Amino acid sequence: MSIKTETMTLNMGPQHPSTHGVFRLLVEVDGETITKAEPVMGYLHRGSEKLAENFLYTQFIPYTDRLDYLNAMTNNYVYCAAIEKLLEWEIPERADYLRVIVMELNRIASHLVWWGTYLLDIGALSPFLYAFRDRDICLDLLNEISGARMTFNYIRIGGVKWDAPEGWVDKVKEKVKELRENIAEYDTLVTGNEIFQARTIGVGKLTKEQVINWGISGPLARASGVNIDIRKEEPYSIYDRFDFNIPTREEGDVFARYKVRIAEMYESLKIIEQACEQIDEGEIIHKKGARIMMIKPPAGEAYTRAEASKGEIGVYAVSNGKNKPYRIKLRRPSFVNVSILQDLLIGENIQNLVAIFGSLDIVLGEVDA
Amino acid sequence: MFRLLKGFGVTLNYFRKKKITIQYPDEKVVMPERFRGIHRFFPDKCIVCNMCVNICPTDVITLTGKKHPENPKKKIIDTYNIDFQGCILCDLCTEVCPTDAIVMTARYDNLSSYTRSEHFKDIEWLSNNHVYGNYEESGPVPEMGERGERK
Amino acid sequence: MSQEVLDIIVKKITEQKGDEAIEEAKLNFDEPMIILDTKNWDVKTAKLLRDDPALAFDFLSCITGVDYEEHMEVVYNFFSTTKKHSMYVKVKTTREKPSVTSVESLWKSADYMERETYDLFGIDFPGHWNLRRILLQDDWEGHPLRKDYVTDKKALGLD
Amino acid sequence: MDLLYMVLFAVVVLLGLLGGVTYAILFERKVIGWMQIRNGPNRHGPWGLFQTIADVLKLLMKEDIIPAAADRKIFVLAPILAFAPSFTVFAVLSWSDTLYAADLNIGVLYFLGVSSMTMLGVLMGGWSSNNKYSLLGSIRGVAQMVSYEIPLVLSVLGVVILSGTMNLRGIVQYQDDIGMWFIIPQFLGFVIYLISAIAELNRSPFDLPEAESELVSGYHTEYSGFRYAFFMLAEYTYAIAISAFATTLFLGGWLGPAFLPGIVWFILKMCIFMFIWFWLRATLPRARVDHLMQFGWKVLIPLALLNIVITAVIKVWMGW
Repeated sequence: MSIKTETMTLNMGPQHPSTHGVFRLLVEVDGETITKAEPVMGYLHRGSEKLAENFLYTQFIPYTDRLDYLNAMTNNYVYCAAIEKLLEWEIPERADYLRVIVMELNRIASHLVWWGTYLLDIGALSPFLYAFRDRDICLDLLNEISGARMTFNYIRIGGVKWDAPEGWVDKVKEKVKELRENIAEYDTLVTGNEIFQARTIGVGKLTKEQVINWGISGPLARASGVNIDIRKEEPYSIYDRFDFNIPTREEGDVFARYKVRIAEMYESLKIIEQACEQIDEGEIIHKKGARIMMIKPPAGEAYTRAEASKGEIGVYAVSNGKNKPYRIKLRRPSFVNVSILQDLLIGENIQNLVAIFGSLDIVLGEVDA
Repeated sequence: MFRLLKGFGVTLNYFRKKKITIQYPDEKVVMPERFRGIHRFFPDKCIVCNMCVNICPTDVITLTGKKHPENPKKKIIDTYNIDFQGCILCDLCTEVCPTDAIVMTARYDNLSSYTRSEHFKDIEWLSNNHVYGNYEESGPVPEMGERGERK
Repeated sequence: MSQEVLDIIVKKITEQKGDEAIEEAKLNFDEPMIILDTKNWDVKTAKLLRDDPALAFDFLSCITGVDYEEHMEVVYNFFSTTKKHSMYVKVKTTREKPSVTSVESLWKSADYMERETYDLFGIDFPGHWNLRRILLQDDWEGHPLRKDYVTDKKALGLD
Repeated sequence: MDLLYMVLFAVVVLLGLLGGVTYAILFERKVIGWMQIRNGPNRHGPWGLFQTIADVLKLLMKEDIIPAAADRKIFVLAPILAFAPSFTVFAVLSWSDTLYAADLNIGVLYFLGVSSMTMLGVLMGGWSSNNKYSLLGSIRGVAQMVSYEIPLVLSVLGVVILSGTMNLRGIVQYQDDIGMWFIIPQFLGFVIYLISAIAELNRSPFDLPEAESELVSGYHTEYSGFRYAFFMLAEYTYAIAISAFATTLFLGGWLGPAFLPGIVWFILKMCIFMFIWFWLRATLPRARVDHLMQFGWKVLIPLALLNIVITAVIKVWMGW
């Protein structure tokens, strides 16, 4: 004789502390085992791609800020790079250096937010505040150069908006040292902690095949042994001039993702240091780029991709020769990465749900565009 | 086995360190010169070219001009409004302004209000927004273009 | 190098589908691009791109829908994690009854991106396991990224 | 006359306790704040002294919401049932040589027995809310509290064996007699007590029943206003009771150099005990349910049993 049992549907979100935004996850649990997971999204959909069709090319840059608002510089960059590809413009060297410095600073800031909020999900309170202190170091630097703390709108088609203020580069060098010390402290506080390791090692495993098949990119992929980093694969901007490693791990579990992100912060610091050493005086924007209302790429289409903190961010731009884009498609890493939840959560224990979900590092502004 | 104990040292160490909280309404962060706060408008510099209206991605700027009393070829500004409900402080309007008639100030805390209508700022409010960069108007007024190179 | 990849692609597809299959093959910003009609694009062709050892496009980066007013296109951007090359596949379809074979069974990353394209363009993807709206709510009328879509500001509460 | 004295004492303890809870919360927030490089509450009164009072007033003024689908009677009863036992246990605690309510022979037993009733409030609150998160939280909470009751009791047994009495005052006097606090001969017992007490109290790193990042707020998700305040009150009263109990058992109660009165020593020791909890909360991530259970059953209980054996051997050998 068997007892009739029912599965329970647990509705996680749209208002839930661990979804980091308005995101809904419908999970069906059989006892404590998840049998079905269905992400429901679109609560933050603003129609960015539709908006782009009615904007001048430059007008859309502030909207890219609002996709992945934790890593706005790379969004700015990849959009501008796509248009520059259509225009076939050469970018002044100094602008490229400034772009690399701000993008890497922003990557650190983004990873720090992940680190802090992930530990908050796991239940540790203090790392969150330590991470935000260090993120503030990055944001203050970015504020000085771009005039905003999150929605930078700094990178322009053909260069950057402003040159670095006096003494900024030296200040960055100084702060890099400070950041390096602070991040080392995180290891003492968290990485070795047995409770933390028990919750993360062996949890939420992603295989190499899964990663490639589901189109997962960024630290998530690299934690599963897929060594793809667009900065190395197709060095965009001037990334081929720097000496840095791509941290990869084979395990594919949550702890591996944690380690990869921590290691990536160190690599970013290395890149910033080298860029600060190499940077030279010079122009900061292409001579036609300054006239921001007059940008008119020739008809054509191009896909451009870059390595954002969440993974591969891409822009598919179609121009018909007018001053407004015909079509802008944004390949948002979080949107693709979040789809793995349907597969990854099946068979997991419900107590691992938050630990796995948090490790994906999604930003809802980016998922919903 | 007891690596978790090392963490206790970290937190206890912070117990004695200096706190980094900023007591917001009492002490305010000084934003860098480039900070994109609320706009300031200089009516006498405006040539009513409509560039800011055209570039604004959110269509929050509205302006009207009238004929210059002496030179009929020129125009002077009559009304100038920004609806801050929709403004995303993207700085594009100041970037395209040929005469720097609209600039962004380093002030960030005078936009909160209880009603929506208060977000609608007119020419008078915008030209009386007496902060510019890091300087009060009574202090040294910086030369134009000091807020980073334009164009 | 890109030219060689393009040549291989063209050769393999014509072997499978006949000479007329590829409408146009060119290099677009140094990356191979092929343009096909929707009737020549099926799971078999897609499987060829993925499994052929010389091509090995195992990573589907991006799916883009474009409405060209007279026809519609779905653009697939592939990347090979082993061979380190990438390509564009443009699939043309009619505007009246847009339909493109789904590749969701080969690349799971197509799951959400095809749903998104369906949601915003109304392009049907036969073979997709769960083709529903993803970003807009289920009862939304129309497909906003089509060029003839009229934004009803009143219904959205904007005007 | 006796009855009047009892009622009076109860009222005084209750008021003292309310004040104690108020400042325990402030103490917690300050400690954690400082460990997180921030200031902690500082807006109400000097040094934030009135912060908790303001919080409580706010809670009392809030609308009292009972969800439509909730089981009304149980929903209302649950916070009271959570609070009552945690307050009742104060009857046997002895604050100083002279300040105590009941000199009960089986004080230890009484304390452990009554305090374990708190979990009924948790279960009822979670069940009656008719919310899946609350239910999960309360089931986790009960499982955890039942499991950790055992090592808690076993760790206390060591003290009882050594002192040969279950009278809490007797235990303190015994420590006075041998001139040594039980934390030294019973260090293992103390550690086990410390850990299982955290689990008993649902405090970080074992705060699974209310794990805010997973279960929103656990068993009291649906509670608001003064009913929520009651749950908070129960939690902190119980925290004070457990640390007072630990002070009595392991840290020599009111004993201490004579320049301060006994009660001050008692409260100081309690504060140290509570500080450790706050410190833990500021440092550690949350454990997972199954690890928590495994740790309780597979590590703490065997260790506690071992401790009893060792204690018995010492008792016989040393002839205490």
